Amino acid sequence: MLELTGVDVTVSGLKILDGVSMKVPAGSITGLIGPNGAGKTTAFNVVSGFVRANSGTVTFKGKSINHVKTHQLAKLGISRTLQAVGLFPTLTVLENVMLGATSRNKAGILSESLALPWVDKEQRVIRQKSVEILRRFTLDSVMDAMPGELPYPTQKKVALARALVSEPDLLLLDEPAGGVGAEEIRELSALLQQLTPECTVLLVEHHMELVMEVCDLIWVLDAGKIIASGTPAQIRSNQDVLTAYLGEAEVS
Amino acid sequence: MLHIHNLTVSYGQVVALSEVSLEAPRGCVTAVIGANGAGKSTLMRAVAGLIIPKSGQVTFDGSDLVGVATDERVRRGLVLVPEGRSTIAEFTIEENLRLGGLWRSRFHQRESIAGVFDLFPALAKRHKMLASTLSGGERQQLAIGRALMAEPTCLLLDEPSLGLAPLIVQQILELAQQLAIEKNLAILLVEQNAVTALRVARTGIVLNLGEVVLHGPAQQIAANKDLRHAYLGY
Amino acid sequence: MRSRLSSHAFICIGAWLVLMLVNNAIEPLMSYYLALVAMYATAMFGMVILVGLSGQVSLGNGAIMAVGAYVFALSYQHWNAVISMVLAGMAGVVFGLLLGIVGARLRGPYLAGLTLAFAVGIPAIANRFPSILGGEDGLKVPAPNTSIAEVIQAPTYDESSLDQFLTDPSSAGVAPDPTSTVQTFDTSPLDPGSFALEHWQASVAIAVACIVGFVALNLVRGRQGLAWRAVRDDPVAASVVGISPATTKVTAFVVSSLFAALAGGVFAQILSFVGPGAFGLKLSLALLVGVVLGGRTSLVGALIGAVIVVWLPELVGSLGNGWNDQVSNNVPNLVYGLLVVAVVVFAPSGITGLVTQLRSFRQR
Amino acid sequence: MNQFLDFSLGGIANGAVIALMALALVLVWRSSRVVNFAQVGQAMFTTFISLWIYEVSGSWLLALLIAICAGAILGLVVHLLVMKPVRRADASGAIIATFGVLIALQAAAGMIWGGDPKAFVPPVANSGLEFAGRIWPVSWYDLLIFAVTSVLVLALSYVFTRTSFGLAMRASALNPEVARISGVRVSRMLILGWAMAGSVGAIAGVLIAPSATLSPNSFDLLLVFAFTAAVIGGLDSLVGAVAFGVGTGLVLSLVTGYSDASNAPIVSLVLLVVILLMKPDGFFSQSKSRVV
Repeated sequence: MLELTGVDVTVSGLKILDGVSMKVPAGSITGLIGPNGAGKTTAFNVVSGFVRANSGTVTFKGKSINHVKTHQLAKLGISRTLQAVGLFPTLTVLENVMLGATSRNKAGILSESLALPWVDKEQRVIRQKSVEILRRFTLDSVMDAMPGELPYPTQKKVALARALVSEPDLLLLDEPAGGVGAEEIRELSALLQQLTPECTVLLVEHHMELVMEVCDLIWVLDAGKIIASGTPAQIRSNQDVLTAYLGEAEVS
Repeated sequence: MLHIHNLTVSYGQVVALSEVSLEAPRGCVTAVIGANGAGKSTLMRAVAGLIIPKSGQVTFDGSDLVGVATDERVRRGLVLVPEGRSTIAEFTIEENLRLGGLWRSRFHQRESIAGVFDLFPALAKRHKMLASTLSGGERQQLAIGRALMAEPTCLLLDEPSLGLAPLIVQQILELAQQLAIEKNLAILLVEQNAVTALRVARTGIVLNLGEVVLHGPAQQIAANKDLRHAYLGY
Repeated sequence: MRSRLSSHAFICIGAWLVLMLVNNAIEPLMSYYLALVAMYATAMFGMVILVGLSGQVSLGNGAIMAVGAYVFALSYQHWNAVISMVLAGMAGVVFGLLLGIVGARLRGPYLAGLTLAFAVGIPAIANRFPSILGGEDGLKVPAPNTSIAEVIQAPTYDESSLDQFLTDPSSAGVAPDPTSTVQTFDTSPLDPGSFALEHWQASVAIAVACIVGFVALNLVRGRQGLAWRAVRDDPVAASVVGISPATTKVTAFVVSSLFAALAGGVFAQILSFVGPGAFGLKLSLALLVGVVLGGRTSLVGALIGAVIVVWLPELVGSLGNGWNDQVSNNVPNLVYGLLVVAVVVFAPSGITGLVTQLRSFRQR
Repeated sequence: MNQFLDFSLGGIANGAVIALMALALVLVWRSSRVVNFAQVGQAMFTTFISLWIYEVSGSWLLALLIAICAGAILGLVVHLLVMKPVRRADASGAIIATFGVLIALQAAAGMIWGGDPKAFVPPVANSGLEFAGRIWPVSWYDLLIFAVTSVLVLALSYVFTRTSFGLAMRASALNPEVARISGVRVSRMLILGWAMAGSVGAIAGVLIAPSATLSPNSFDLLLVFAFTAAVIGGLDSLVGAVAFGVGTGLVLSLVTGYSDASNAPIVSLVLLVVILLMKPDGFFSQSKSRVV
């Protein structure tokens, strides 16, 4: 589904990613873990077009997406969440989710400016879809609320709903469990398992319980290099990973 | 050292903290744990003077802190390390550190910087580089280092583990314990990561929906299964 | 749910009919004020989109109005008013595109400063080419003469043709075609011959404002409006959901410039003259003041702002009575300045925002 | 060639004043992340006050000192009454408010002193110096402007980069909360920043008045030029503001000399567009746009 081959990223003389090659198989939940500053977020940003690789290739469904701009990815079927939630504060929850389907819009600004009937219809369909997904996330009661009024874990759920409304083929999740409670993490874990295999998931996360539970495959990044990969069981017993990242106490 | 008595904070209609009382003695870590939205950060910000409580008292070193501005609290030795690795990205590491103790004499500043660099050798190596070049864990170290520049007697650590790798979390929390013992600091630690926090703390306080539901020795709380299920979710 | 097309068309045609009736019933002087309000409203609809929704504080729209006005005046020397308005609109789109491509890359204060330079620089161009643009003296825009009279003779008017015009994307997307403004003549109960110039100017201004208002309503209340607000709130998150921040910002410039240029064309007709003096920094500031006072993100706010900008000088002018000219001439600007500061400090969402706040307060 | 030299020297003198005004913009930007478009309005107002003092007392130095104090007070008033209450989150509101202050100040000045341009007498001869057998387009007055500008820039640069006060001020601007929890009195820093900027702007106003005339709107163009200089310099950099202030003066003087004065605003616009297209944050800017 997604493949990075020999990706190098250098920012002001510092090598942040050093020949990173990794694969995200179709239909899997793949985890990317590693210490802070290892380059996880940078790897994510390379895939989503915020950062350009100095060398190496990123391919999605066999096609290179090295030079694709961030806003074009949604159209290709890649959707992502942001670490800082990134909801639009002056838009309602429903409007936020509706914008998630932007890539499905066909109407241009000319037909928009005349509010032609088919534009209207298209918008009603998107609205319907957004309401449905909010209902599925049991968020329909806060549909008209402003994101700022909601507790942080709920905001994260809205952001996830927004990422899913476009029905992506690949979902990039940036620390979905950061700052949310144990209850929500259980919910999240169940949801992720439901998503596959229709939707492939790439997950950056520090919450090891979640990663170990849901991931089919884990890549470990340290100091810009991939140091290990494998199933959760393999990662758990990998000595390099223990010293670089997990620490003895976490495993025991 | 630090006494909080019946502290109540509300945002408009919403009550974020309700009659919270606790104390943080010198020489040990006092951990405040609880799920998200329990009011932990609100507590820290109120103690630091960044938000004004509706009622209740905070006394530090025997004197009441009502009406004392944040910067004055810092000068008296009550220093907050806020959530989210707050450093000034456009400043060099050294400038970030100097900022923490600007009102002190140059001599004292130099001495404290040397002390921080002893504690965090990774920072010393790059003291002329911008803080934006640091990793998350190093930035957290820098934030703690900046707080130490003020020669605090009481340190407020707000979620130092947020977004950090398990290994770094362990190091940072162990450092907090070490600082409390070696420098005889009072450390009030707010954490979501209850397991690790209770491991380094002497006393634990469980906060739920703005109220203290439990107050006791950290080891007891960690051992209490029912409680863990009810409030900490593991 | 009624479709947006029909409800918005209903609002605009209704507003147009009411305003035309009012226009026919009032004194020529009042008609002149009405024309000014409609003209300012046209430009301020664009400011709501640019400043309010897309969050780009621009002082350039006064300069774009100058572009529209000059293009109208030049073209009017050869062709009729309709063609001239279309050309003015097209010029607005081109300049909006240019300004937008530079401006969309900039953060707040940089953009404000760039457009400030634009507002000061563009009118200065008129002085550089006195042979074409008339220098300080400007260009005359003759009152409607035979060429208009011929169009007035066009006998038929029916509402469906307006409707059809509105739904026809080919003609309206680029520049609302003001044919209908001329057609309005036939609905006038007055004999065209006795129709005062001010009434005619007002009917042009009203028609343009209604058409522009229709387009603005569709955009603001549609997905484009959401996209503008999204990019203003958080460009990174916007690009993640598939909205291009750059394109969206430029679009706001283009649309608001189109509106501004059309307003400029109308202004040229109201003044019967185009000169650099009328399009200075003051005009740009007035547009900004208007939308801020009315409410930055609301089209109704733009209407209120337009009324304030036209009426406030008259209203507070009388306050200065009894003082010398030196004082009374400056009273309106002093009030403007202080009002803007007060609104930004105490009611950032302007008069419309204040009204909604009061209403929700009473409901509690 | 001689002509070129003359234009250049004259331009550098004008540029020094633009530089001072740009410096005032940078000071406010550094202390509160706001571009104060009312800065020239404040300067115009204090220059009127200083003209009045000069007419009453006959002392130019006293007039300058009063202008400096008035500038500081006016800066303080604008900060406390207008900018401080504006919500920090409302970035466009802050920009708009500065324009509101500009409009109000110009109207107030018009009410008090009238719209007619007034002449401002320079304290020292403002005619070309004779040296090496020819008259140069540089006067004692121009040299005074140079001296004042250089001293101010050096002093301010020293304060900002070398002293604790400068560090505290920069921290307050970049991240008020972090500054506060580090023991910095942020509100005091803001007040000082606005007052300092007001004073620097007031000096610029008094210095430029003799080479132009003084009326409520006479500094509008100066705002555009000063903004151009400050932005090209990156808004953050004192040295950048001064260097590009002088540069802008030079370019404008050459344009005016070789073609026509009315080209100056157009050239300033073109300059701004070209530079901002190449460098959206100007040169010397510290703050880079952050991703995610």
